[in-house]
Amino acid sequence: MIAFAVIALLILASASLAMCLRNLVHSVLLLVANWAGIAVFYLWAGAEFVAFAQLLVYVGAVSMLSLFAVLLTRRSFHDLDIIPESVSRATWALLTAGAVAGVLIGTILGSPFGNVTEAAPAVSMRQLGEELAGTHVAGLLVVGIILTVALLGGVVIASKDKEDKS
Amino acid sequence: MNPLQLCLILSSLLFAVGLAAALARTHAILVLLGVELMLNAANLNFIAFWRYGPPASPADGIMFVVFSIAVAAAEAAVGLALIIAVYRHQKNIRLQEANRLKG
Amino acid sequence: MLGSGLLQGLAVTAKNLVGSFHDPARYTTVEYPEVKEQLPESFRNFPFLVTDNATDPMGALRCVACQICEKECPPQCIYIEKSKDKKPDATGKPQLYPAVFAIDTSVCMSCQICVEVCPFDAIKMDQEFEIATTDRFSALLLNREQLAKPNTYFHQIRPTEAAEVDGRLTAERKAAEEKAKAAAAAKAAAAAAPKPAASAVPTATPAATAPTAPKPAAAATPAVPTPEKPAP
Amino acid sequence: MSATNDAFLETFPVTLRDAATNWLPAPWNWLAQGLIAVVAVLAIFGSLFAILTLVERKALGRVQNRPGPNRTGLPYTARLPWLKFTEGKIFGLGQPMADGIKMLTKEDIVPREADQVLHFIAPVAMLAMSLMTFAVIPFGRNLVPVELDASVLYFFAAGAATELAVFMAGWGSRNKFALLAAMRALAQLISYELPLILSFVPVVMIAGSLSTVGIVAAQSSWHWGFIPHWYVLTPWGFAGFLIFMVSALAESNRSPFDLPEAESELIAGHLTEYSGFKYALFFMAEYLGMTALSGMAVTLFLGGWNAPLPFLQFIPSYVWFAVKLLTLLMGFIWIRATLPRLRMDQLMHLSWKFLVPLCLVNLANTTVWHLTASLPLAVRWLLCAVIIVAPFTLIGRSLTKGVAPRTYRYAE
Amino acid sequence: MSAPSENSPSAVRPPSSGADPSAFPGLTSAPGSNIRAVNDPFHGDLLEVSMGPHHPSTHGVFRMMVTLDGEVVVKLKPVFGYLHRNHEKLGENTTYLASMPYTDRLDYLCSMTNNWAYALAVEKLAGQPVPERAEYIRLILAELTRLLNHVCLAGFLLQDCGASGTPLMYAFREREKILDLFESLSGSRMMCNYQRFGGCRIDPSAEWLDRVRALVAGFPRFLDEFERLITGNEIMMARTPGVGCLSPKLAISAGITGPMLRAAGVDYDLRKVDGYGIYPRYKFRVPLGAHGDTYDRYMIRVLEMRESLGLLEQVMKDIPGGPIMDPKAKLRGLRPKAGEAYGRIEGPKGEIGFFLISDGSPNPYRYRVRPPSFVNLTVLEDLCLGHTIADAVIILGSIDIVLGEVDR
Repeated sequence: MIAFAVIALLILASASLAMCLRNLVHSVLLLVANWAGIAVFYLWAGAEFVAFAQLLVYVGAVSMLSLFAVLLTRRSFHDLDIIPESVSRATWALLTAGAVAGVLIGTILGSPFGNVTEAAPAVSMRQLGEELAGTHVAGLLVVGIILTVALLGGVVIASKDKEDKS
Repeated sequence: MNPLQLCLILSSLLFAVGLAAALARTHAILVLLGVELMLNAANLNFIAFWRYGPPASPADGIMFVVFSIAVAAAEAAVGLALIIAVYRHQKNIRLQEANRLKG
Repeated sequence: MLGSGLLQGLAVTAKNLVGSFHDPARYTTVEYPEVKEQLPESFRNFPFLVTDNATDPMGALRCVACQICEKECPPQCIYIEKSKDKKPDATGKPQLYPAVFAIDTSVCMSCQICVEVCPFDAIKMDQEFEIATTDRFSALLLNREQLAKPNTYFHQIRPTEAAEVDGRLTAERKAAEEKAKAAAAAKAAAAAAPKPAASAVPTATPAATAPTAPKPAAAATPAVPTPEKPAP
Repeated sequence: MSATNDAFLETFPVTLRDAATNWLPAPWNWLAQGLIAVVAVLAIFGSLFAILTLVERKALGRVQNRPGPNRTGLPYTARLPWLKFTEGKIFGLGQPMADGIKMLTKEDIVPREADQVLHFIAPVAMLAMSLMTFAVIPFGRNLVPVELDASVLYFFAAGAATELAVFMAGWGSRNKFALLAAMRALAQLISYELPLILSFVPVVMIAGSLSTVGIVAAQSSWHWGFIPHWYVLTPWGFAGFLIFMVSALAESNRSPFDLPEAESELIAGHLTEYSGFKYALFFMAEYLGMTALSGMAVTLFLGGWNAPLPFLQFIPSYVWFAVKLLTLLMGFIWIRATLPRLRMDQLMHLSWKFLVPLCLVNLANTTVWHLTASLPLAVRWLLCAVIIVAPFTLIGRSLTKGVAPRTYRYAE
Repeated sequence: MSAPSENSPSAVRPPSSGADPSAFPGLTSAPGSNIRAVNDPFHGDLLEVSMGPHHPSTHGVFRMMVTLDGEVVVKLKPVFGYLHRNHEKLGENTTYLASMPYTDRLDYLCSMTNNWAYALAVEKLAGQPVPERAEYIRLILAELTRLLNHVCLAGFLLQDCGASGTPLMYAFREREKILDLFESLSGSRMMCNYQRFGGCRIDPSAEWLDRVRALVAGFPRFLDEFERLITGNEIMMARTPGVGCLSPKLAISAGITGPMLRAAGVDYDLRKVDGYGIYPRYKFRVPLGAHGDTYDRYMIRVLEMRESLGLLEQVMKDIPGGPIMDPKAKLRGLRPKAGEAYGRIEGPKGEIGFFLISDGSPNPYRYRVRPPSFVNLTVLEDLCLGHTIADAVIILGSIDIVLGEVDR
C-alpha cells in the first residue's frame, strides 16, 4: 500500500504540475515523469509487458515527438513561456474537471465491487504472444495499418508544402 | 476501501487533471498532452480491472492496454504533426486563433 | 559493394595499430625529456655572443659594438651601448666593446639576420631551447654576461661552421699581422728612403661553400641608414 | 548442460553471494542479494569504464603511431620490485584515476541563463538510465541481476530514456550549439531506435523468448559438436548483428555517428556547457551505454556466456562473456579510430532508407529460415544468405548512386 | 534570433539566381533551390550562430557568423582580422632584408614559397640574377612545400569531417619528415627564412640531397596508404562530392587561384603561365577538376602531390654545382632604383605575390602582399549557402586557409 501511495502521488503530482507550469519544456518533461510513473504503476500491478511497452512508447517515442513539436513551434529560448490563461477560462475548466472527478469518484465509492482477487493473474510472455497472434490477430493487423497510416499522415502533414512557399 | 477502488480513484483523478488541462490551456501542445493524460487514465483502469477484477481470460486487460497504447502513439504523432502544420501556416499555436481551416 | 571502402580504411588503421608495436616507421613518437633527438647542426634558436677566452668572457668578446645587428634586426630586439674606452682585440688593435649588449628573447624571432650581417663573427645562433622561465620580463631579457659563450661551445654545437670561421679569422689575423709588419717595415723604409710601400696585401676571401651566407665585403659600409626606431 | 555446470570457478560468484547472505531471514536475504548484485555491477563496470577510457586512448594513439597516455603512474608502485622497471609510470595506468581527480576538483560552471534544474538533472538521469540497463544482462551462467520475463523489452525501454537526458542537457544549457546538438540527438536517437529494435526481433522470433536468459539458453548447443549455435552464424543473425552494431554505434553517440557532440561542428554539442563532475558523469554514461549495448549484442547474437567450442567449457562462463564483450568494445574503438563522421541528413537516410528496409527484409528472411527447417543446413544457409545479400547490394547501390570515384583530366 | 526584424536588403538572398545578375555575372551566389530568403517570415525560425573565433574547426582565429535555418546555412558572414599584425606596414618600415623573416609568418606552413615570392619581387626590382644551382634548390624546396601543405590540408579536411585525428596524424607523420629536411637545411622547421635576393642562404650538402631523394622515393607509398584510408571511404564519398561547388565563372571573377581554381576546371597554373624559375625545363602535368566541389578540391591536391613527386624525381637527377648565391648580391643596405615590381609564384595555396614600390631608399615605399588564402576565402559564403553547417566546416577546410596569411 505504501508503494501504491508513492506511485499515486508521483503520478498525480507530476500531472498537475505539468499542466500548471508556464515553461513548455518543463511541462513535457514532467509529463514524461508522469508516464514513467504510470509504467511503474503497471509494474506494481504485475503487468510487466505493458509497463515496458508504456516506457518504450511514451518515454521513448511520444516524449520525443512532443519535444520536437515544442522545439519546432517556438521563436527563441524565451518564447516558451506561455501567456497566462484567462482566469474565467481556468475557473470553468477546474469546475468542470472537479465535477467530473466528483461524479466518477462518487460512483466508484458507491458501487459494490465485492471481493477483489488478491493473487495477480499470471500471464507468461508466450501466452501473451499467442493471444496477440491468435485471438487478437485482427486487432493487431488493424493497429499495424493504423500506425502505418499515422506515420504516412504525420509525414505528409508536417512536411513543408513546396508550392506554398510564397 | 479495497485496492480496486483506490486504483479507480487514482485514474479518475488523473482523468480530471487531463480534462482540466485540455479545457483550461490554450496552447495546442498542452491540450494534446492533456488528452494523452486522459487516455492514460483509461489505461490505468484496464490494468486495475485486470488485476483486481473478476477473472476473465488472463490476458484480456493487457491486450486492451497494448492496443490502446499503440493507438495513442498514432494519435500523438498525427496530432503533433497537425500542430506543426498549423504553426507553419499561422506562426501561432494558440487554439483560439487557429479557427480557420484554410491557411 | 557498400562498405568495401570502410573495410579498406579499417585495414589501414589495423595495420598501423599492429605496426606501431614492431615497425619504427609506424611509431614515430620520441619521448622527449628522456630521449632527445640529435639536433641538426644548423638548428638555431636564440643568438649568443662569441668570446675567445672562456675564463674572461667579457674581456674577449669579439663584438666591437658596431651596432649593425641592432640596426638590421627585424623585430629590433637587440640593444647595444658602446663603451667609452677601447680594448685591444685579438689582433691587438684597440677596439670599442659593448658596454651593454642585451637581447630581449621574448621579442627575438630567431631569424639569424644578426648573424648574417655581423662582419666580425661575433654573434652566432645558439641551440639551447630549454629556456622556459617563470618570469616573463627580466628573465627573458638576456644581458651581455648571459649571452657570452666561449668559442669552444661554438665548436661543440656547430663544428663545421666554427672550424670554417676559425680558419677565416686566423687567416685574417695573420694577414693583419703581416700587414702591420709590412707597414712597420715600410715605415722604417720610409724613414730611410721615401718610396712607395708594397701594397699587395693578401686578404682572406670566404670559401664559396661557406655554411654562412657570403658576407658583404667588410665592415666598410657604415652608411646603413637607421630605420626609424619604435619608441622604447 | 555439461558437467562443468558446478565446477568451482563457475559457481564461485554465486557461492560467495550465498555465503554472505544466507544467514539473513528470508526477505532481507533477497534484498541483500539484490544489493550485492547492484554493487557488483557498479564496481565491475565502473572500473571497466575507467580502464576503457585508458585503453581507448592508448589504442587510438597506437593507430596514430604514438604511444598514448603513458606517464601517469600510481604512487608507491615504483617501490615494488617487480614493477621497478616502469619507474612508477606503469604504462599510464594511473591516468583514469588522475582524470577522475581532475574532474572532481574542477569548477562546476553553470551558465547564468541555463535552466538550472534541467542542467543538473541531465547527467544524473543519463547515468541512471545507462546503469539500469545492466540489470537484465546475463553475465554468466547464473549471473543475471534480475531475471525478467520480458527482459529484452526492459533493456530497450530503459535505454530509450537516455535520449531525454541528452535533450535536457542540450536544452538546459541555453547554448545554441547545445540546442542544435539536442535537436540532432533527438532525431538521431529516435531514428536508430527503430533498426535497433527491429534487428533483434528475428532473434526473439527464433528463440521464442523475450528473456535474455532464454535467448542465451537457446544458443547453447553445437551443430555436429563444434559449430556453435550462435545466431551470428546464421545469415539473418549476421545481418541482424551488423545492423544492431551500427545502430548501437548511433545510439551510444559513437563515431561515425557522434553528431550530437560533433567536435568539429558543434564544439562539444550538448556537453558544451558542462564541466567538472557533471561532464564526467556524461562521459561515464556514454561508456556504460556502449558497454551495455555490447553486452546485449553478445547476449542476443554471440551466444552470451557460452563457450565457442564444447571442450572450452572448463573456462567459466563469465570469462567468455567478458572476452566477447571486450572484443566488441575494441571494435567500437577501432571504428572510432578510422571513420569520419556522417552528415545529419545522410545519417537519417542511412537509418530510414537502408537499415529499416533491411531489417524488414531480414524479418522475412528469418521466416524463410524458420519454414525451411526441413532442408539441409547448407542449402538453407545459402538461400537465406542470398535473400539478405541481394537487397543489401541493391539498396546499398542506390544509396551510393552517383558518387563513384572520379577520373581527372590533366593539362600539359 | 530575431529573424523577422532583419529586413536590410543586403540580407536578402533570393531563392534562385542572385539579385542583379548583370552587375557581377559570376559573383552571384549560386545557392540551391532549397535556400530561403533570410527575412522570409513564414517558414520557421532562424538561428544565428557565431562559429569562432575560438571554435575547433575554424583553422585558427577565424569567425563565421552563420545564420541557420534548421541546419542549413542561409547566410554566412566571415569575420577576420583577429591575427592582424600589420605585416604590410612593417614591411614598409624595415629594410628589404629584414622583411624576409616576416614573410615566413604569413602562411606559416609554406615559408619556403613565401620566401621565394618575396625574393623574386626584390630580384625583379633590383635586377638581381640568381645562380643556376639556387634555382634548382628553390624549385625543390617549393615542391617539398607543396607536398607538406597539401598533405596537411588533407589531414585537416578529414579532421573537419570528423575522423578522430587518425588521417591528420598520418599526414603529420609525413610532414614531419619534410620539416626535418627543412630544419637541417635552414635551421628552423617552419620559419625557414632561407631564400635571399640573389640565391639561397645555405648550400645544401650532398647528404641532404640524398635525404630528399629518399623522401621522394618513399612518399608515394604513404600517399597510397592515405588514399586507401580516405579516398574510397563511403563516408568521405557521401560527405564531399557535390558540396560547395565553385563554378569556373565565379572562380575567375573572384580571383581564385591555386588548386581551388583548378578544381573548378580552369587551367591556370603560374608554373606554366609565368614559367618562372626552371619550371619550363621540366615536364609535369596540371590536374584539373570538373565539378569544383569539395571532393575535387581534395583530389586535385592529392593528384598535385603525385605530380610534384614526379617533378622532384626529374629535378633531383640533374642538380648543377656552382655557387648558391650570386657573389655580387647585396643583402644589407640594398637600395634598389626607384620603380616597382611584382613577384609572384604558384604557392601551394594559390598565387602568392609581393608588390613592391621602391623610391630609392633602403625601405620599400609600398609593400603589398597578395595572399592566396585571403582571396580564396572571399567565396566562402557563396560556397556554403544551402549546405548544412557540417558542410560549411568542410568547405572552409577545403579552401585551405592559414589565418596568418588571411589577416596578415
